[in-house]
Order: sequence, then C-alpha cells, then structure tokens
Amino acid sequence: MAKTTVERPAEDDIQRGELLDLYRLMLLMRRLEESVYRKFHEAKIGGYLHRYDGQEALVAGVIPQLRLPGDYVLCTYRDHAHALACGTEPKAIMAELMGRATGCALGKGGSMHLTDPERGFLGGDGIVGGPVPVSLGVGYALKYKGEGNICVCYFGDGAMNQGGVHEAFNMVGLYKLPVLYILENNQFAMGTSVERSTGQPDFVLKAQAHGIAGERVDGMDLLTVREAANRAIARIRETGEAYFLEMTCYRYVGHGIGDDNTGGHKTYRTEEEVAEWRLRDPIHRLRDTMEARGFLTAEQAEAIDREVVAEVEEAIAFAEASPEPPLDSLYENVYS
Amino acid sequence: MAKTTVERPAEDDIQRGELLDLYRLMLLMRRLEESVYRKFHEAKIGGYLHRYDGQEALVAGVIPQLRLPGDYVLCTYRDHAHALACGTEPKAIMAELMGRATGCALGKGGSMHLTDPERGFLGGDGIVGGPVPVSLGVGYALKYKGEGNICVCYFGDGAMNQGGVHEAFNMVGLYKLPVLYILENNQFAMGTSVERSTGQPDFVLKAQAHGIAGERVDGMDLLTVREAANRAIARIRETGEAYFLEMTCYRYVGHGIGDDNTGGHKTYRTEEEVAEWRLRDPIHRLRDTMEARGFLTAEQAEAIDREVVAEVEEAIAFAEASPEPPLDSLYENVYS
Amino acid sequence: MATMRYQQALRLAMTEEMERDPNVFLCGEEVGQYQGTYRVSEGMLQKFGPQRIVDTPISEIGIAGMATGAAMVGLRPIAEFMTWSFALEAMDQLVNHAAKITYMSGGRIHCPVVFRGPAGVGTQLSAQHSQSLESWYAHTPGFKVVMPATPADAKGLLKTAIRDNNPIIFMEHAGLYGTQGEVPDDPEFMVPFGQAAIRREGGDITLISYSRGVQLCLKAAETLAKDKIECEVIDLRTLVPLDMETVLASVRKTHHAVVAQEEWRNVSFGSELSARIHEQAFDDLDAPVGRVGGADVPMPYAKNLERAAIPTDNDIIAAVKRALA
Amino acid sequence: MATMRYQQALRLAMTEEMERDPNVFLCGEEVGQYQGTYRVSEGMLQKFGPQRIVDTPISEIGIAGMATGAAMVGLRPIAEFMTWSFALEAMDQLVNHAAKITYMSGGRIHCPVVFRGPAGVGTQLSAQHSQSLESWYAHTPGFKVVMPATPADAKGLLKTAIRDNNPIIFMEHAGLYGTQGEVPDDPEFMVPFGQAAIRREGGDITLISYSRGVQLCLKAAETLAKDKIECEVIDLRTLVPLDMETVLASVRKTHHAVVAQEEWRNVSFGSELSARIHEQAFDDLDAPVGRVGGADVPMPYAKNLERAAIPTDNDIIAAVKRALA
Ligand SMILES: Cc1ncc(C[n+]2csc(CCOP(=O)(O)OP(=O)(O)O)c2C)c(N)n1
Ligand SMILES: Cc1ncc(C[n+]2csc(CCOP(=O)(O)OP(=O)(O)O)c2C)c(N)n1
Ligand SMILES: [Mg+2]
Ligand SMILES: [Mg+2]
Repeated sequence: MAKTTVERPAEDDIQRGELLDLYRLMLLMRRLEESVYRKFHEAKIGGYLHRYDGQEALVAGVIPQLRLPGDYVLCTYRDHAHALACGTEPKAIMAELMGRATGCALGKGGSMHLTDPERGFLGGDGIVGGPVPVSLGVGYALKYKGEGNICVCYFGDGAMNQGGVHEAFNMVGLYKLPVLYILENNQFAMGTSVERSTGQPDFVLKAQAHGIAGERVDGMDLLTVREAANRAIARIRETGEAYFLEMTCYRYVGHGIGDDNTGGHKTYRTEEEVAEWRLRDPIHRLRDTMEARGFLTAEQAEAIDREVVAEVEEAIAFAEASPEPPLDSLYENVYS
Repeated sequence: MAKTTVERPAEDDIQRGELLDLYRLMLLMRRLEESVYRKFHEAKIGGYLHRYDGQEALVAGVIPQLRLPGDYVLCTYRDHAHALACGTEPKAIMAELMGRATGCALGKGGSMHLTDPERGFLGGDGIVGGPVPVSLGVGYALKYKGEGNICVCYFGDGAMNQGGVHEAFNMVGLYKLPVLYILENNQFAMGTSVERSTGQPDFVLKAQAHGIAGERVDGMDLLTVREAANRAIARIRETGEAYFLEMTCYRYVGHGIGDDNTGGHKTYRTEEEVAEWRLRDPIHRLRDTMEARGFLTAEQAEAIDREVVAEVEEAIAFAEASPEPPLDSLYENVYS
Repeated sequence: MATMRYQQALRLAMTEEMERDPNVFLCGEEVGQYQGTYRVSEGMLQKFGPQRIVDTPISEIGIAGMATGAAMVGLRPIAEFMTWSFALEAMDQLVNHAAKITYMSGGRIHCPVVFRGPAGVGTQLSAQHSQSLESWYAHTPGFKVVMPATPADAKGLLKTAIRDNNPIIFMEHAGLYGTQGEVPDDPEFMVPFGQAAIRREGGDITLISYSRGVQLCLKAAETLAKDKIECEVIDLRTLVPLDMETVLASVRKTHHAVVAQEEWRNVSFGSELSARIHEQAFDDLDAPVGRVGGADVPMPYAKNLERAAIPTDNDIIAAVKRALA
Repeated sequence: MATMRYQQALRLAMTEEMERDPNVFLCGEEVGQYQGTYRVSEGMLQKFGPQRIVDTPISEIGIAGMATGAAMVGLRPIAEFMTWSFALEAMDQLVNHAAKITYMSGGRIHCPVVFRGPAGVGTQLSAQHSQSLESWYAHTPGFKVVMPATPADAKGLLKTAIRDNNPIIFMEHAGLYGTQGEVPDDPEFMVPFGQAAIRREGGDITLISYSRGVQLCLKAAETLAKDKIECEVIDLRTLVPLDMETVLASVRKTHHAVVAQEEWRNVSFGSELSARIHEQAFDDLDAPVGRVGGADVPMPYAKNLERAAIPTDNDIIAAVKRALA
C-alpha cells in the first residue's frame, strides 16, 4: 500500500505509523472517488462507475494485513479502493478509468475491471456474485500449492441472492479452503434494501448453512474491522478453513453514476438516512481516535489531505496525458 | 389415485379404505418399476430410466392428500410414482416410457418427462434442481389467483447443491408462497453420498437460511410421512407460507439403468447396506401394520398384488400395441 | 398517433396489455419502486401495485423460473432482465425449461412468457455487459426472437409478444430507448411476427438488418444515394420467425445483398441469413452476400477501441461497394 | 501405436499430461470414486489421489468457477461436465468469466482451462439432454472449440488443449466413446489446433464436418463412390480456430460443397461455414453450398422421431445429389 510521508518521531511508534498509513489510505480512497464523477461529467470517464465512499474501512482494515503478492484479492465492480489497497498506483487506476494505454488493464477493462495480478489483485468483476465461484477456484489452487496463502473475496449484500454464491460456499465449506469472505453489506443492492430482497436477513446463517463459520462486524469502524480481520486471517492460515465476515456499512452516493443521474436513490432512501450514516464516517472516526491518542494533529491531518489530493491530481494529469490504446490492440489479448 | 376393488365391510371404515388404497398405490408403483428394466432390456424402453423402489412412501403419503386438479405437483426425472399418484393411467405412463403416440406426452417426453397437467401433474424434469425455480413461479401464480391451492415440489439431496434451488428458496421465502418442498433424501446423488457433497449436511437449516421452515421426517414409514404432510399442507393452506420436509429414504436399485449396467453402485455402497434399508421397506411396514390392525389378510394382500401385477401387464400390453408417434408430429408442439 | 420514445412505447404496450388482461404481470430487478433501471416501467408500480409489478432480488435463475412456472399454469408473465447479459445466469431455465416444456409435454403445457430487457453496445460498459446473444436464442428451437428498431414496433411487437402463447425473447436496444417516433395509440395496434418492413426502397442492393442496425443501414443508404447507389433497406423485426419471402423478393430484384448486425459476426444470425440467401437465391446473386458485424472480441472499455469494435454506416458502405465492385 | 477406444484415448491424454505436469488436475461430477459416468476417468482417482481427481457436488457454476479461478492463479484444470447440456447452468462463469478474463485484464491474467465432456445425440435422452451448442461457444470470442472425431484425435487434441493457455471447449461425442482406432503412444504426440484433416480424397464435391458427422460423411462418400461420385471429406477437428485454407483449397478443386453437422441447423456453425465458403469461393462454386443439420426441434424421446430428427448419411447423399444436379 502507499506509504505516508508524514515525519515520524524518533522513537519508532509502529502502531502510530500503521494507523497513519491506514488513515492516509482511506483518505486517498475518498479523494480519488470524489474526483471520478467530475471526470465522468467531463466525458473523460465512461461506462458504469461505482464509488466506495463510506465503505473504506472494509478494505483498509483487511487488505493491508495480507501478504501481497502471495495472497489474492477478488472483488466487485466497486473496486477502486481495493486496487489502491493492493498497491496499484493511482496513476494506473485513473488511466484505466479513462481508458488509456497506461491503465492497469491497458484500457480494456475500465472501472469495473481494475486488475493487478502481480500484486495479488485479481480484479473487479461486473457480474453480481461473479467473484465468489472464482474464489472457490483460487482457494482450491492455494490449498493445492500448500504455501499457506489465502484468498480474500469481497461481494455485496445483493450477491447473497445469486445461486452461484451458494454453490461456491457449499464447495468451499466441503473442501475446507482458505478463503476470507467479506460481505459488503451497505444495506442496498441498487434500489433494493436487504429487507426487500431476502427471505431471511441473517447472512451469517446463510454462510453457516454451507459449513462456513462467520460473524457480523461494524464496518464503519476501522479498528473494529481490522481486529476482526486479523483474527479471521490468523484463523484461516491456521486451520485452512474459510471464514465469513458480514460488514455492516453504507454507501454515501448513488449505486453508480446512473443512479445519481436519474435521482433513483430518492426512491429508496432519504437524505436524512444518508446524513445519519455519514455521522459514523470511518475516516472521521479514525481521525478523532488518533487525535485523542495524540497520534495526529490538525496540521498533520491537513498535510496528509493536501498530499493525497495532490496524488489524485497527479494521477489525473498522468491519465489525461496518456495515449489511448493503439487501435491494433483491439484484436490483442483475446487469446493468451 | 387408482381405487382398490377389494370388498369393504358393510360399516364404512374410512381409515381402512384409505390405507388399503395407499397400500395398493405403493404396490402398483413398485410393480411398475420392477417391470421397466425388463422392458428396457427388451429394447422397448430407451434413454435414461430411474426407479423409485423404496421411496414410495414419499409420494403415497403426500399426493393423495392434495386437491387435484387445483394443486400442482412438480418432480424430478424419477417421476413414475408421482404420475401414478396424481392419477395418470398406468397405460399412458407405460406408453410414454415406450415412446408411443398414446403416451401421456405423446411419446415426446419419455421416462424423465411424464406429464398430466389436467390432473395437476406438471411433470418430471431431467435437470437436477430444475423443478425448484419453476415451483417458485407456480407458487407465485397460485398466490396471485388466490384460490387457496398449493404446489408440491419434489427434488433430491443432490439438488440442494444447485444454485437455482437457493435463488428460488430465497424468493419463495421472501414472497411467502404456498409451496411444499419434499426433499427426497435417498442418501446419494448418483454415486455421491450426502457427506461427500455438502459442506453442512442439515438440509433443514439450508431451507431456514432462506426463510422457509421445515423438519426432517422418516420417509420409510408411510404413516409418518402422511401425518407430517398432513400438518404441512394444512399449515401452508392456512398461512400461505412455504414449508420444507426432508424425507430420509433410500433407493434400492442403481441411480438409473446406466448405474446397474456399469455396476457403478458397487463403488459407493455395499449390498449389505442396501439389504439393511430393505428391512425398513415402506410397503412391508404398512402391510404389517394393517395385518396387525386386522385391516388386511394375507389372502387380500395376495389379491391386491395379483390385481396390481395384472394392471401393469395390461399397461404393457396396451403400450406395446400402441402405434409410434406419426413422423410428421416431429415438427408439432415446438410452438403452441 | 402520438410522438414518443421507444422506451415509452414499451411502457405503453405493457400498460395496455396489463389493463386488458389481469393475468399479465411484470417481474424483474428494480422494475417497481426504483421505477426501472432504464425507466421503462416508470410509474407502473403505482398504477398496478406490487402483486403485478414485482421487484425481485438479484436472482436471474429465480426470475426466469418465476416467469416460466407462472406461465405454465396460466399467467402471462413479462420478465425483465436488467440487461440481456445477465440472462447468462438463467440459461438453463430459459433453454432447458421455457423453450422446451411445450414440446416435452406433447403440447399439453403452454408457456406464454415474454423475456425482455435492454441489449446493445456503445456506452463503454465493457466486456461483461456488451453482448446480446440473439444468435444463441435464434439457434434454439422453441423461442421466438423479437428485436424492434422503432418506437412503433417497440409497442406493436411487444403487444404481439405478450399475447403470443410461446416463450418470447424480446431484445430492446438501450441505445434506442431515447429515440422518438410516431406510435399508434390504438390499443389493438399490433405488429405481427414474421413480417419484415421495407424501410427504404431501392433497386441496386438489399441491406438487411434489425434493431439499431437498421439505422446504420438507412444512414449508409442516404450517403450511397448521393453516389446514385439505391439501397433497399429491410428491417426483419423478428429473427424467429424469419420473413425470407420479403428478403428473397428484394434480392431477386437487386441481385446484391449485405446483412448487417452489431453483434459478433462469427457463427451468428448474419451467417444464417447469408447462407440462406445464397442457398435460395444463388442464381440471382451477382456477388456474394456481404456481411457486416461486430468485431469478434470481448468488448473493450476504451472509447476508441469500443468504437472500432462496433460496426458503423461506413462499414456498411464499404461492404456495399465491395458487393457492387 | 496401440488400438484403443476414443474414451480410453481421452483417459490416456489426461493421464500423460497429469504425469508430465503437477499443475494439471481434473474436477467434475462422479469423475473419481464412481470412476466416471462414461468411464472416461476410470482408475484415475486411484492413480492420482483425491486432490487431483476431484469429485464435486452437482454444482456446475461451482465447477466452472473452481476451474476458472484455479487457472487464473497458475494451475491447469480440466473440468468435466457430465454432459454438455449441464453447462447451461454455468454459462455466466464460462462466457462472462473464463472467456473474457484475459482480454479484460489486458492480457495480464491467463486462463488455461479445459472444459470437457460428452455431447451428442442418439440414445433417446430426450430434449433436455440432447444438445451440444458448439455454435454458441464458437460464436463467443475467447474460446477455442475442439470436437474430435477419432480416437487418435481425441488423444492428440486433448493434449494440445491441456497445454494451451486459453479456455478450451472440448466436446466429446458420447456416441463415439466406444469406437476403436489406432492411437500413437508417444507422449509427445499432439494434434495442433486449426489444421483440418482430409479423411478421404475426391474431386467431385467437398463434404465438411466434425465429430460424429465425419463418420456420416465417410459413409455417404462410400455409397456415392458406387455411383462414381468422388467426395472429398474434411474433418475440421477444431471449429475455433477454423482451417479455411484446407476447406477453400478443396472447394476450388471440386466446385461443390456440403457442410454437415448433427446439431440444430438454424443459426449454427454450418451457417457460418456455408457463408464463408460463399464469400471466399463464390466464383469457384457451381452450386450453392448444401447444408445438412439436425431438425430444428427440441429432441423428441420416441425412437422413430429421434431418428427422424438426426441427420443420416442418406441426408448427406441427398444434399450431394442436389448440389450436383
Ligand atoms: C448477475 C447480475 N445481475 C444484475 C446485475 C446489475 N447490477 C449491478 S450492481 C447491482 C447491485 C448489486 O448490489 P450489491 O450486491 O449489494 O453490491 P453493491 O452495489 O451494493 O456494492 C446490480 C443489480 C449484474 N451486474 N449482475
Ligand atoms: C444440472 C444437472 N447436473 C447433472 C445432471 C446429471 N444427473 C442426473 S441425476 C443426478 C443425481 C441427482 O441426485 P439427487 O438430486 O440426489 O436425486 P436422486 O437421483 O437421488 O433421486 C445427476 C448428477 C443433471 N441431470 N442436471
Ligand atoms: Mg449492497
Ligand atoms: Mg439422491
């Protein structure tokens, strides 16, 4: 993951350093997401575009604890934060969003298909539930190779209603594979709330029904997520068996750029509801904790923010200056 | 269902009459199944062929309690018994098995696709798990029409590993639809035992995870099945909500004609295991009970058996005497 | 007659049919409270209520089974796929159930269901969301395959589909939703299946297409007219049933043909059409039938690559010139 | 050289490749303890153990995902579908994942996986179990589509498939499993993709097919030889990549062609082949390319109807006579 440049005190305060890194990472995610709609409206970015604002702790609390490369990460189309956490350069991400030759997928994937296999990031997936059957295969391969690595697979609450997810869960439970499932329960699948989409809302029970143990976690608090993920990862490395974490969280913006365009979100939630969840913002919460513990001053926070914003602007400049993919690459990569 | 012609005592003993009917029905199922392999080896029947020997109580204990027509029945390719219980003539069944114009599907469906919609039998399905998503639609339509009818959907233990089953369960649980699910847990999916195919073997829990209540039932005992089905049906008609019955049972013969040909079953179970289950045979068990209660004498039992065998032979003769479908029917029924 | 968008015409067709027949209902993801991902069903939940406008979980197998099962017992469901790409999840229910139940039951069970939703390419949705696969459905006996090119056809063909007693694959083009056109408001206005429309008459060459491909053909025809090349443009409307009479009559007149589609070109509907024209009008042809189709690659995201992957009127013009050379 | 059955040749190919490369494994329903539904993997569990011969639940989406995911991180899985009809359940994992991941990742992720299993018709399995859909896969960019007709090709093509770095659709014909033939036992014997085999030389007409269709063509050719009609019979071996050179060279010599397949005829691989021959050899053709295919109906169960639905050598003979008339 990106390293902070804030000066450290002489005495090497690991915990402080770690928290600063995570704070910076979450802020980088937020600032990057805040920039993409602007670029979409400037017609620099096209297609579907899904932001992670509000869910940052689910990624910052988990991925930095992995061994990358070695372990693997799979996620949905809402994948910008995951790529950042795996260490993909903001430049390569922004260039991919703009469909440039310098993008992490040479401009062929776009927002929903960021990828960086050398860093263990197997990419986003545009199909709801799609990464879960794939995680079964990745998990099987990791067990097969026997090097003690694990696979982390992110997916949404709406994906719990995909049959393929249940087939894969059952097989992962049956074969006992080293996969950590992170359910990004942000309360909605597009405009459909969890209550309107499931016959039984306890997702942990759905995983247990296939032989995968799990628990529910407050996904709005980085330290809570980090602690739960730490336990889960240790347990998986030790037992080789899968674990399921349902993370309660919330997406601040519409489902995707289209949702905002249509104002569709007004049909499924109120501005008040969004405002209430924003009060639990994981970035502010971490900042308060760190300030309380004397890990971070207002000035340092400002500095980090300026840095991060600069990094995003730099990525944008890089992407905009990058060439489009050559036309003859159209027929390349269809086959290996 | 087929009526018995055994004389009744003057005082109308309903319970006795009912039990005799069910005994006769189960015996008819058994004798019919015993005849089909013979006909296959005579090359009168082709394709796949799956027998129900040993599982008769799952059908005899449930379907006769339905309102047919009105209610609907869906099941798997192992469907001969279900058709008989719905009242499809043995002649029409045997003719279908032999691919004759007089078959219940004009010879176009065969063993796996017996059907009799006018009697509420929506047919067998060659796809594992296939009937379950369909049952969601049938259940939705029954609720939509609001006439208090229900759908009964049979499927196997192996089908619990099909994603479509989980999608449908969740939606049936969400919409609260009048469907009775009968899991024919005969311990194996072809050569794969339940233990080797699921990450968590409590199937009732899998249904509950989607909001469908259920229980496990001894499927080798007709009276137990009948009582459980009676409660379940009443409950569904009253609440309009689905219910799930996992029926423990056993198939005496190979998975299908192919299994017997290849001797494949020797790879997954012993003759001793089969013999043990045969000791719990539902037909013998009912016969013993009825003899004990003085409902049935050895002579009457013999008479019923002779009758039933004659009925099967008559069906065979009818089928063999029936014409093949006309060649120009090949292009008929592709569209309605 | 009223001027409306393709999208509104679809809504009007569904609304009229639901008013006419209480057995018709609509189910799919976000069709109700959210007012439709592409606004096709906007307002219908308020009008018909939750029993007839059914929001579903993200469960395409469930949606397809729900529609198929309900159709088997007498309802007339309309199932919306948020986009046709997601129907890949439901392929078993579609192909091994909906399309075959009538045949397997010897005609005793009917399956009057419409599977509809947007397909089509062109807005950088990238590989997983940019395929329509009409060729797959046309290959599969039991389906009728409908692909309207105009608002009037969107209404007339959808009404015909809803009243048909068979499983219908009704593919809309997301890129056409916004297009305006005259639409008859007569509630009995229907467009029959299997009757192609001649969108432009011409004697030099026959251009055959469907869905948005028709627009490309008309655009190409206009340009070519300036060079005194007169194209006859045929809109097939339905791929199954297929109106070969209209196609052959035109080819016998023009002696040249180009078939155009946005979908992948290899082993596609265009292949079938080309093969049939060669088989049935071989001696009338002065040149082999030209084919224009999408590049045989998963759709790339980058704007310039996507543009290069999708056929344009210029590709059609080039094919016409090759055919007439 | 050894004489063995098609089925044994497949087993030999998998066994040799698994001995050669520890990253190769086989997963599927009943491939292990049950010894394979059609005995293709008989004895392999005993030889390679449960980690490399993996019995799966009846979960085709899971099987496809397991193979795709494992391939993405460096293993070389072989996934068996008990029959190809059941791949309908897994279509999203196959088409929207396996076939596209390489392209979507800009070539950074590879997907060396073989999806194999029996297809084919002819034993009264009725509608849901009687379809191969090779046309669907051939339509989809990203797949290579392989359909061996002989025991030697079964071995040589499967070995090439296992060593290929792309998702391979490897369709066997259940009706060919029992056929005997000479098979090279050299562990380096491979049959390259995209090289058709001329199974019989002849100057009057070119018959092009694959899988069991090749046998029908050879049978028809024998009969026709008695009437002094010499057929050249081409076995394509792989539908993607497609060896048009061999096809065109033959057609330029014979000036007549018939394409034959057992699969449904409408919008099929045969349509593409016919279209291409017309496009690329129009002036060499003395008659339109004939097409023979299965009846466009869901497969009926009754023996007489099934027989009528499946093409025979007589249908090919009739097509040849029409072409030469
Ligand atoms: C199989 C499939 N069906 C439908 C869609 C369209 N779609 C994209 S995202 C989405 C909502 C998913 O919600 P959830 O799983 O909760 O993830 P979130 O977007 O909330 O992160 C839908 C319906 C899709 N991409 N794939
Ligand atoms: C989707 C699908 N996969 C595989 C098959 C092949 N198959 C037919 S029956 C069967 C076993 C099913 O076992 P179970 O569900 O327990 O039912 P049972 O045969 O025991 O009654 C299999 C694997 C199929 N018909 N459909
Ligand atoms: Mg969500
Ligand atoms: Mg079973």
